[in-house]
Amino acid sequence: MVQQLPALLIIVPLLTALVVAMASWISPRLCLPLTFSGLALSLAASIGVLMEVIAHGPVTYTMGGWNAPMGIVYVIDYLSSPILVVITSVAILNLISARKSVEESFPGKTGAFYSLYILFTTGMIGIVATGDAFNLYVLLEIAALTGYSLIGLGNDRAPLASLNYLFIGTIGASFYLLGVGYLYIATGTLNMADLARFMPQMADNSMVLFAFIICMTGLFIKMALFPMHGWLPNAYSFSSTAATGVIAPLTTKVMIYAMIRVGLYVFTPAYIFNTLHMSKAIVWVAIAAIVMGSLLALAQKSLLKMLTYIIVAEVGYMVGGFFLGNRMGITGATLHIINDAAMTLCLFMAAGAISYKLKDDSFASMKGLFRKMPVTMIGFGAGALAVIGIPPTCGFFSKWYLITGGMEAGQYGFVAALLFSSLVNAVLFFRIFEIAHFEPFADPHDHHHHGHSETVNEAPLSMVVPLLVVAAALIVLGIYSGDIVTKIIQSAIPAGIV
Amino acid sequence: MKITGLVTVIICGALLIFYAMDFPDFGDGTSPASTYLSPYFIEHTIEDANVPNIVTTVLADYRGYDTMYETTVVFTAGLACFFLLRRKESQNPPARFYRHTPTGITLRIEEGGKLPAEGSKVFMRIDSLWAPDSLIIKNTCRLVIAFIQLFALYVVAHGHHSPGGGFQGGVLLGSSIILFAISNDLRRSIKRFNEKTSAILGALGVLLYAGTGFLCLLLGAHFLNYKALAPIFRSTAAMARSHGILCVEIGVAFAVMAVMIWIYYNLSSAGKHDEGL
Amino acid sequence: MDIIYSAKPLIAILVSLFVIPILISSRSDNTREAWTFVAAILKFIIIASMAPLVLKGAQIQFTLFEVMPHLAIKLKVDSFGLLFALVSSPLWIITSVYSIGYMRTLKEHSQTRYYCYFAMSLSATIGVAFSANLLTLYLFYEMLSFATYPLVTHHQDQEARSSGRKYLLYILGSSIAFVLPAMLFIYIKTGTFEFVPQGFMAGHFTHGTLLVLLLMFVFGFAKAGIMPFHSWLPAAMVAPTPVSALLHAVAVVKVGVFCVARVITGVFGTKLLLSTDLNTVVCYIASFTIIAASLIALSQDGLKRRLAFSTIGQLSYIVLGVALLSPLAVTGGILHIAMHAFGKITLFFCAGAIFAASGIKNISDMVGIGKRMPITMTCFLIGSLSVIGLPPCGGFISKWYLVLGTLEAGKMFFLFVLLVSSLLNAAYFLPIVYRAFFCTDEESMFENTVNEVPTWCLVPLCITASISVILFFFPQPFLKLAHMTAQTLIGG
Amino acid sequence: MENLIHMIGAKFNYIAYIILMMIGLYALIAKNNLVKKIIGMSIFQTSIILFYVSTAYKTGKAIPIVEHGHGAHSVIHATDYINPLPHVLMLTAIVVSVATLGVALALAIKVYRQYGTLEEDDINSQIRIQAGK
Repeated sequence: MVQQLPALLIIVPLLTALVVAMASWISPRLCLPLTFSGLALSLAASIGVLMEVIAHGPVTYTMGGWNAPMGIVYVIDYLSSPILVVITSVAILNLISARKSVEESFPGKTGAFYSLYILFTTGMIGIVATGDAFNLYVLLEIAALTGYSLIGLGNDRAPLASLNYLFIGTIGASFYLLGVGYLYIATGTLNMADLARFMPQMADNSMVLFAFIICMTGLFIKMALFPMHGWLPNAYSFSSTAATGVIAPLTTKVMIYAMIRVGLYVFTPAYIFNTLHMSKAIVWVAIAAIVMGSLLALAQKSLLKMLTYIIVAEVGYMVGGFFLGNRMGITGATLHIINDAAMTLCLFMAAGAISYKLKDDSFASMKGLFRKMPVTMIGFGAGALAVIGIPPTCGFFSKWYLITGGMEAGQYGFVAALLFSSLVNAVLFFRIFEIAHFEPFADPHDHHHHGHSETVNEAPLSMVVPLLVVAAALIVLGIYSGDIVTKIIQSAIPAGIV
Repeated sequence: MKITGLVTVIICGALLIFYAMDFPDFGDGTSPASTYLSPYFIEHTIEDANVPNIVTTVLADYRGYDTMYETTVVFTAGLACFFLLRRKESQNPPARFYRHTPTGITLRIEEGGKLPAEGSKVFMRIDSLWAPDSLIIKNTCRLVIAFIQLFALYVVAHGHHSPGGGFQGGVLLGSSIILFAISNDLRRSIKRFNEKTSAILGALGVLLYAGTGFLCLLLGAHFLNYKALAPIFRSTAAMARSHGILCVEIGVAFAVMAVMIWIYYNLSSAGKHDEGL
Repeated sequence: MDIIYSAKPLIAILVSLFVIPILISSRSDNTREAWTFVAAILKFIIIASMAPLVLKGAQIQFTLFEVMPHLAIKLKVDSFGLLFALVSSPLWIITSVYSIGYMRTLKEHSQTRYYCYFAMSLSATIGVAFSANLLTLYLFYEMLSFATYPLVTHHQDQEARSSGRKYLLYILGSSIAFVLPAMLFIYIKTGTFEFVPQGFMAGHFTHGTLLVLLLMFVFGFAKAGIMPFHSWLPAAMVAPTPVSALLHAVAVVKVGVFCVARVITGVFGTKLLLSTDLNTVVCYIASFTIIAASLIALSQDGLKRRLAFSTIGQLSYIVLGVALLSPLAVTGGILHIAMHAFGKITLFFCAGAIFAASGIKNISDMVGIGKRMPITMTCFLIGSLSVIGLPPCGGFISKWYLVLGTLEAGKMFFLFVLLVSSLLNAAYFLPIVYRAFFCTDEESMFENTVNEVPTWCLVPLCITASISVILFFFPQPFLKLAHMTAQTLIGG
Repeated sequence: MENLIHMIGAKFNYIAYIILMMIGLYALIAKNNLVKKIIGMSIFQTSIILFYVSTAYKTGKAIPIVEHGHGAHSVIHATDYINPLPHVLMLTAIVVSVATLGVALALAIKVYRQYGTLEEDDINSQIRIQAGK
């Protein structure tokens, strides 16, 4: 059974999605339990694989019994296994949290929603687990298509935002496909490990150089690296919170994972960091992303929009960290994938609960929210602290590695950008806290004595409990980040990188 | 925007062409792409799966896992169109058109007006873009559809030996129904092949594919390793692969057919499933 | 030196955190406050129980999590940390008593929230005191910043909002902008964070880098209130008085100087600083703050604001003492943490009592108040004497050591600074007392009826005042701890 | 010069795909009408398919179906057939592009339902008017 886990991890959700799609026409009541159990099984499988990887090293699974490079293999190693757990847990937590708002927003289509939701998760799992460059493209498109449709059914402006996302996403994915094609005609193979084997003798091959440029450009577009971020804010803020809750934490992060995977295990670190002289330039792009993301976030007047620009800045963190090209930087980028997924999930879940209750997400509507929804705001606060980077939340530790990496690489611009964005984040969130805490201004003479009778407006339990779980996870991830780094991430980074 | 576009396009194009000059020549049989992996596929297809059509073997066996997701993509698209567009209209749509068959008079019935009885022989519900002279079209299509479907089945079944397979056959099957819908009208087509059928059949097709793979997994082999099905088919490993490929091709055909029809229904009527092309 | 591994420091920190759920769920105000007491007393008992061991020269250590390779969240109780913990934890008990009186008299809102964050602040304070490395210190430092924010902005009005903004901007901004990068830089170069008696910086940095790093720490720990990063403290005075009393005279601000002292002694090390003479820079900065703060205090009319500026000045005494790096000066500086704490908290309690009883905040309105509230104002006098540094109050002892320390270090300039500032201290405190008691009936702004605050408020300030006096006669165990600290840190 | 002409002659497949791709890209960037953009997107994707399939071609070789597959005694030579792998990959890519097209059209219909137009500047001005309210 253990050796089948890598397949079950992704096949179970796929089968579930199909069964849910059928069940929605026969007995809609079954959809939610089915969805939940499918994702739960997948989560269990991902945890099992993680244990297996920690205990015995990377796991390889040949699809159809064909060995690489003939067939498609799944390679679950130190890099992918933690991300898999993150994906499945994010999906399941957001599912619980989003249940109420799904039933409200998509009457008669909940089955289709759940089915698309699982397919999206399946795509994400596949991108992470696959060891085949072309298979990655197919799964990328599954995740993208489901993403477009989930985003497209939001408020009035969602379809146009989603259509723009679709155009840009298609360009990005096609660029990636083209890059894979270039690699294919240069080497004749599609398997990642096999491609990496060819790299040393391809160091001055212009096809490979162009493949690198175009692959990375494609992934940069998909992950919304500034200045290619244009699609993200609208797409994420106009869609339903049930959908954003899973798309926002995962899409960009998984794309960054894909970048790291393709960078480290296809083009090899020796090629990108030593042969090419682009990493410095890309780090500067990342710096621009961090600074601009933070500044644009400052200019926003609604919660979701602000969060989306924070995502843009966070993408800069990870891209910059990776292209620092040293162990610390890559460790930071990888750890930040995990942490940022948790942080973003926490914030978007809180935002989901808030907009579920208020039907609005402008700052102005958040007055007095600490009194009305104290528990939600505690969760939101935890997420905010993590984004700012306050210990012992996880955000502090990944930022720590990133800054250390920046200092080691002598990229003080990157260090300054990280600190700057931390400060801006502090301003951003405390602005919200102030509004939620102070307004409407209490009359100084009216020292009312209500105790806790004001918690009546709290979001439903199904939203609050997962939110608190994620909030607690932020701290747990922070406390155990030492273990995560030494036991998992350090082994994920090729030995050549110091 | 036009100028930006032009500049981007020219720069991109120039770069791409510049780098393309290092690529292998067109039709070069000695490039790495042709000499590294593909010889294995070509030389082992008969031995491994007993299927002469190498594309079919690679598609459904060596890289069968990709193809499963390809089918899933199709299904996803159908589901996405449904999710985005489908809406249940109230019983009284804005306006409907009826044709009084004996006289040929067309009636436009406004919202809330009294509608003719459902099974009325005299009044025929027509689309707003209805054209009366459709006798030739209707009958030709009626004649052709059967042949299209027969050919589609041949394409599905004969994918092992000639160009063809599940996708091509599925598209042909789907197009036959779409042709029916175009030549008659959407409502009549939905009556024969309704939305629920297409939705379930689409999922079922993918399920057939994934289920075959899962069956292999249950039988102890790796996912999609059709060799494990040998005891069920009572055949050699190679023949089991061949049969396995047929199973998944049928699944693909179902899925593609159903989804094509489903997408057509949703797109052509903007999700109302009432009037359409 | 004995090292004992025990979870006691962790329990001491957590005890106030664990009580928070109980506080939230308690139905009546009485149970809530009873639980606060339980936590406060437990905390004190646990901390006090560690004192005998530490006084014998042992160290108590506890490692929690290894959050990064070779870098753990680690607790350590040494004489310095214990001294600080021994100052703050009993004061929490006393402040809790005072809070009950103050908050109930003024019928403040959201009292549960108030007690919860108060408990959390104390956890963080003790955490800072028991931190064994820079990372743990930073963790609790930031936790304290956030835990005190809701307390500062307790009134939730426009004034609280702008003060809260200033508070966070200074405290959080400086720690993210200065302390964090400095820490990281040190970590990259040295690979360790552990506080050790002679520091771990030697041999890794150039002179200029050392200076920059030192200044980043001194200013980055803005809770120490070193100018120009001081103005959050007067702003924070909008908080309810118990908060100002415990947090902004003892816990928060002392955490700031504690951090500075820790970094100077445990990270940089005395030998390194003496050999490079960088400590003098810090001494000058501290001296400037001492004089400037005292001068500003003279011009303040709001009693709490005057106290705040006095605190800023007094904090720099401690920094000055530590930065002089002579054994006696360090002893004096560290002892001043304790002595000033008892003195200043008395003053704040008095200010709060005056406000609770009469609603008066400004000094100019307090003419003749001594006749109306004799006990309160007597305590105020004792507190003032302690802060000025006159016998028979504890403040005298610490200042005496400081003065001796300047002589020992041979830096007469700082002796002069200490003396001038003592005069200034007297100049801004004694007139208040004088005008409160000695005025003609026409000048008095009050009728001659005795109208003290409720007992809940009165008792605590009497206790702290008497402790201030007692400490003059029996300065142990604080003196012993300060001596030990100076010895281990400086080796003199 | 002769060299260049030779090169273009030998690599015209790449040039063809690049030109197609740029047409698609131009439409995606510069066109105002959403359906035209969708068409551009389709051309863009198709160009990549063309690229892949053209790399599979070997001059004068047979399509990848083994002749006399069953019962043949002769050995199969890989050099006799063109490369099957790109065809397989492109079958997937075609399906993906069709699926994307479907979803794009569905979204375009929704946009049309919302704003009554598919011209992007009209839609944007409508959004601006709404935001101004």
